[in-house]
Amino acid sequence: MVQSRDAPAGWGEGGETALNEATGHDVIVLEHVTKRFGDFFAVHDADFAIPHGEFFAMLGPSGCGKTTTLRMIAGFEVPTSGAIRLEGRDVSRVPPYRRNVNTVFQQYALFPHMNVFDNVAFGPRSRKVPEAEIKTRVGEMLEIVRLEGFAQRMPQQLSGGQQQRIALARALVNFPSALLLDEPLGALDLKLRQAMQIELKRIQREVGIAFVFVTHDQEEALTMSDRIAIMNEGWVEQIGRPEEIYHRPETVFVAGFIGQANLWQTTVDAASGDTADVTLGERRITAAISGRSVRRGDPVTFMVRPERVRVSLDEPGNGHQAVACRVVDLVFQGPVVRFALDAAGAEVVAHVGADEQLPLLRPGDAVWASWERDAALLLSGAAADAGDAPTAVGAET
Amino acid sequence: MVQSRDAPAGWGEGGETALNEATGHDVIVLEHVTKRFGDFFAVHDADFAIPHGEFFAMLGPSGCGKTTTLRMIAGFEVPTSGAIRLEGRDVSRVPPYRRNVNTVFQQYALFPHMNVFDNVAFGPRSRKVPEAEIKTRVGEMLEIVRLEGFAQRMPQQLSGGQQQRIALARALVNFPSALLLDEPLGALDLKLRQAMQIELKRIQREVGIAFVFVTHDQEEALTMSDRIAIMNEGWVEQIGRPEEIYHRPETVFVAGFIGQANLWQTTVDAASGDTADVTLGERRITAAISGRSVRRGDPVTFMVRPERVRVSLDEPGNGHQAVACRVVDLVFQGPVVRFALDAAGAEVVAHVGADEQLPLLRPGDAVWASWERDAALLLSGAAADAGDAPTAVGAET
Amino acid sequence: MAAAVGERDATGARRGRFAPYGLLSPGVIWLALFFLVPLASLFQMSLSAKESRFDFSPDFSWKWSNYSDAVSHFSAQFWRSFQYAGAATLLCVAIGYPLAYVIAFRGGRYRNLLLGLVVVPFFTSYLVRTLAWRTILGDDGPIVGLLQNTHVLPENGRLLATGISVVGGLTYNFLPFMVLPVYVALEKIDLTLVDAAKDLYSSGWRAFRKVVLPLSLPGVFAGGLLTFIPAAGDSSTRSSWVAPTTR
Amino acid sequence: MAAAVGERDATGARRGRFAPYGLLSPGVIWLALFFLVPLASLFQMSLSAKESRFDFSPDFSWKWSNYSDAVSHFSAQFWRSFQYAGAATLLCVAIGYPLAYVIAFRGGRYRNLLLGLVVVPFFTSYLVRTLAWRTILGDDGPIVGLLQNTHVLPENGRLLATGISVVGGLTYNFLPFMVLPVYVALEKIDLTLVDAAKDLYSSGWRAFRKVVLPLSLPGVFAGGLLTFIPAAGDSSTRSSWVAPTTR
Repeated sequence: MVQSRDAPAGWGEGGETALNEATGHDVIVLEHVTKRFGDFFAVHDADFAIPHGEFFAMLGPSGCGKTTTLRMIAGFEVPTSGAIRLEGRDVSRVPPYRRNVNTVFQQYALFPHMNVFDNVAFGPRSRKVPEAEIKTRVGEMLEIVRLEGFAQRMPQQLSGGQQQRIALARALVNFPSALLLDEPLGALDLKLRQAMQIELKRIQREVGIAFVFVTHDQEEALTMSDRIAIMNEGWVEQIGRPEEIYHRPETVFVAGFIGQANLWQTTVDAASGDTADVTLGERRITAAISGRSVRRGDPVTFMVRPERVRVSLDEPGNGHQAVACRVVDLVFQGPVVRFALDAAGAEVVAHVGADEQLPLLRPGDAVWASWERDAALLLSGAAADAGDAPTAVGAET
Repeated sequence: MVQSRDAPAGWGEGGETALNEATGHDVIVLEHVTKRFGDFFAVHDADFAIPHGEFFAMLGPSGCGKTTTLRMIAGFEVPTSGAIRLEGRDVSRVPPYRRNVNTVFQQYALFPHMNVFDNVAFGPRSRKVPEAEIKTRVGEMLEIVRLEGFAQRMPQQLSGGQQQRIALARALVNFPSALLLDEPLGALDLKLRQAMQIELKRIQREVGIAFVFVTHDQEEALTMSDRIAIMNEGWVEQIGRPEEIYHRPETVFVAGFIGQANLWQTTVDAASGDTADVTLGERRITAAISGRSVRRGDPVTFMVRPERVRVSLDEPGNGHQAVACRVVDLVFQGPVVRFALDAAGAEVVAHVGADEQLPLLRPGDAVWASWERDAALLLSGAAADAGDAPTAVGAET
Repeated sequence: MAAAVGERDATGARRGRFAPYGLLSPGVIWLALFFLVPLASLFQMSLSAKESRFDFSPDFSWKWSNYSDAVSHFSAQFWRSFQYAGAATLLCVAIGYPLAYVIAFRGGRYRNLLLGLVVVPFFTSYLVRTLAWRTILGDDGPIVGLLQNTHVLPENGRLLATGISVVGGLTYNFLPFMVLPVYVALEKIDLTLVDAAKDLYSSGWRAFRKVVLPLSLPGVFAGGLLTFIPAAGDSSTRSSWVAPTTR
Repeated sequence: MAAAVGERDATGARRGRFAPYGLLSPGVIWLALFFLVPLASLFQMSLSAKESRFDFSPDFSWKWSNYSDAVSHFSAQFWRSFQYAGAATLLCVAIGYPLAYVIAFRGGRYRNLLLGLVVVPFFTSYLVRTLAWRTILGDDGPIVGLLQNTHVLPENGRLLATGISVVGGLTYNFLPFMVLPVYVALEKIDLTLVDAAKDLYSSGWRAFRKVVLPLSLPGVFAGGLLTFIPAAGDSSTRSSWVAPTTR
């Protein structure tokens, strides 16, 4: 039945297809999906949808359940409860070889005893597509991944990046409804990874189907995706566009995992709608609330990104929130100088660019740390909730 | 003889010792050291000195010769030509067990069949130090690395960071003239790496001897070192403080390897002392020369760091150098938005911070890319010399 | 890390350049002393003219006719050896491949235990094992009695000292030599290849035929050699299994 | 990547939970059929009263006295077996440890070749090997003649069928069982540990004594077991090596 649907439609190479435009809605829907291994919950109640043509990232630390989620969509794992819908059809218990999604595996999993052509032709041959059509399709796919002359090579003769592209072609040749990628760039070195990020985006635009990829690299997720789902310990913490997630994290974990953040635990002095007042040092500061709403006395975490923090000798004027600090340490990091400041016991980290003119500062000097009002955010819950994300140290950008 | 020198001095735990201050000069000197393996030159003519008490990094990509250099200092390799001096004495052909330097190995190389105490005591026992003194010294060292209670543990019972500290203690207990560290943080995960960076700096300050460490991670080298030697294909390309190397790279390779850089190949129109004129787009631009001097007609590479490039709709005023560009792509990267611009065929990358107010730009819009005069630099040689560092893509910061 | 590896390799290459053949010496000496010398001696003996097999006087005479004599006198025995060994090898594949497959892919953490169980009988002495089998399969033993009573065997049929027993004995003795290389070949197969095949619309059986089987063939081939060659040599000397009538 | 591994492990654990004992079946069946059944049969036979060793009638009678008879009649043979096996094991350590050391640490890329050379003689048939050795070491062979001529052996001395030849034969036959586990133990030792010891002021010899030797002892122990146990079983049956006078 998979065959009967895609063979005529076959999304070809020209972006969005008639099928995708016709159906319009989401290609993959997870409905309260939970996966348990024994006593261990790998995925808790994942509930989201991925529309046609979206570049969707699942991001999180090791063991957060992102790979398990991908494997459930692919069909290698069966959800303990909940349902997975693929183009509207419940496929939760359908084996992988009857689902019209294809996977690009982390180590590519090219068949070492077959040449590139046979590797790419494996899927269509399984589905008994005529050899003549297979030949055309494989040729087209090798063109899309720009490896036209490589059909007769063996996988071992290819570089990592070329193997990666063959793995892409092998998946795309089947005209899947969505492509699943498991840490697609994890096995490549830095330079190649950056080149493949651009290449992947280009191919995704060209074929126009949804790409769902799993990564633990927040920079990769920010750079490539239309939307990101941040996962932690089996829970989906937040889903949104990269800008939303970076600028308006909803949980302390997300704030610490995406980029670096100054996170101070405090309690709410007064709450009013979207904002609340807290006390930092001796100052009462008002900031927007992100995520769950809070009430007076609730523990909250005050967040401000290090690159938004200004360091100055004089107290800045209005429109800025400021705390008095002492310089603890300054470390040259290239594009920025990292200031570690001490604000009455709380550590403040500021990243100061090379073109901000600053007097020569030494450890011990008294300075003001300030930020624009819209740079600050209040997150419900204490920083300790973030587990392994200690205060003011997030993942590197 | 090693023993007779350090036993009385024994730099103890109190920072600079009498010995270091008295001798004053360099602890390690490499004099035109070359190492060949068959036809392969691992190290070409390395010629530099490391003073007492310095935190010195050797940084470079895989196979650049940095580890071979370290192993020659440690005594595991013998230089093909040139000499290595340790506190003035030529040790080029002295076996490792007769040199007063100690190494912290990449995977720590703790003896798995000995407990922590016996591991740390291994060196002093080899040198027949009395057991009573060993006991005191080991205790002191475990205190310095803050693992006092762990003497009876086996290495397998320790976490990666704890093993790292024991390896440090095992090396430092011998009061070496210098400590050599081979990718000391490579085996740790990101969070632990950041914590150990701070810890290593603290220990180095406490014991006051020279630390020489090898890394391929430019961020680590920038953050931790007093001086950095950048190596490439066996050559030492530049030695200097982190700021010098970042802001005034002397070769195209260094510019591309440390941080990210816009690198444009061009030729010199006119040269005068420290500056030279080149033509970018239709504009003649004057910039400072770094590294070898150039003459009219020489190929040069114009460099400007992406975080120094401003993007604006109007041409900026004087004091700024500017080129007209078209927006190719913009990618959200968290602290900055990465603009890929096209300046008459040359790619310009700009990193624009979140607090620089910018109108909403789309691919195709006409903009100006500008930078302050002191942000630009001319490097002799073409960007192609940089080998694997393609234009405008350096290592990530 | 990659740097360290690369540079260590360079060191290794250097060591190899300085002492390339000298390093071979322990193995070469061992081989010469305990393999080539006996082999050469045997070869010399094979070309000598002798009155009896137990006469060790060196009466060397380039007597190549010994070989033609051996072939013409013992061709039936040679042929039968090959037949027995071939049958035993096929049986070893038929039993050993599924066994190795189950251990490699379904064994989980019991893998090494299961492999150990396959090998452990071979740590008992060859003589003890043979003696035990004679008891079980002997003309008066329980199996023959049962088979005769159920008329699977004729009234005076036997199991020991028949062609079947030779093949069975060879199969039994060489099965581990088939299981181990096949296991090694299977164990090396990346299981994500099977996932990939299934992802590409292949059922489990097709994934086996197209991916697992081709990738394990080198192991089957190695196992076949390890089984066939010594089995061919052994089957002719395995007198305790062979009946007087088939000898 | 770590995530993927962790999650696959979890899958493995689940599979293990659903089919824990069933998976053991191929190994258990194999073990039962080819090891336990013969062993049980042998045990039964050992408690039976029989007129002759070749009488297979099931005359079972819990005859425990068979054991005390065996010990009292054959205690000298038992004792000699243990002595021979012990001597052979010690010889195997003395020869096998340096051999394994050289292969593991100086073998470079020839390692597997050298290991192969150690094992390859054992792919020739046991009978052929023994026959070849009889030719070389026989009373009329070249070695005995040489040794007699140089008066290392007395005029009527022999090599074959003496206690020395038994120990030599056992050593020869079981050496690979010593070399392989010692090699595996040595090969697992991280060479940077030796670098670390040298860095910590140890000479090469001290580094060997303090680091390499202690870490390889489990291999020596395993090799000793693998050598001693079958050697003890074999030495009593190795009649072709043993002289009538020592039997």
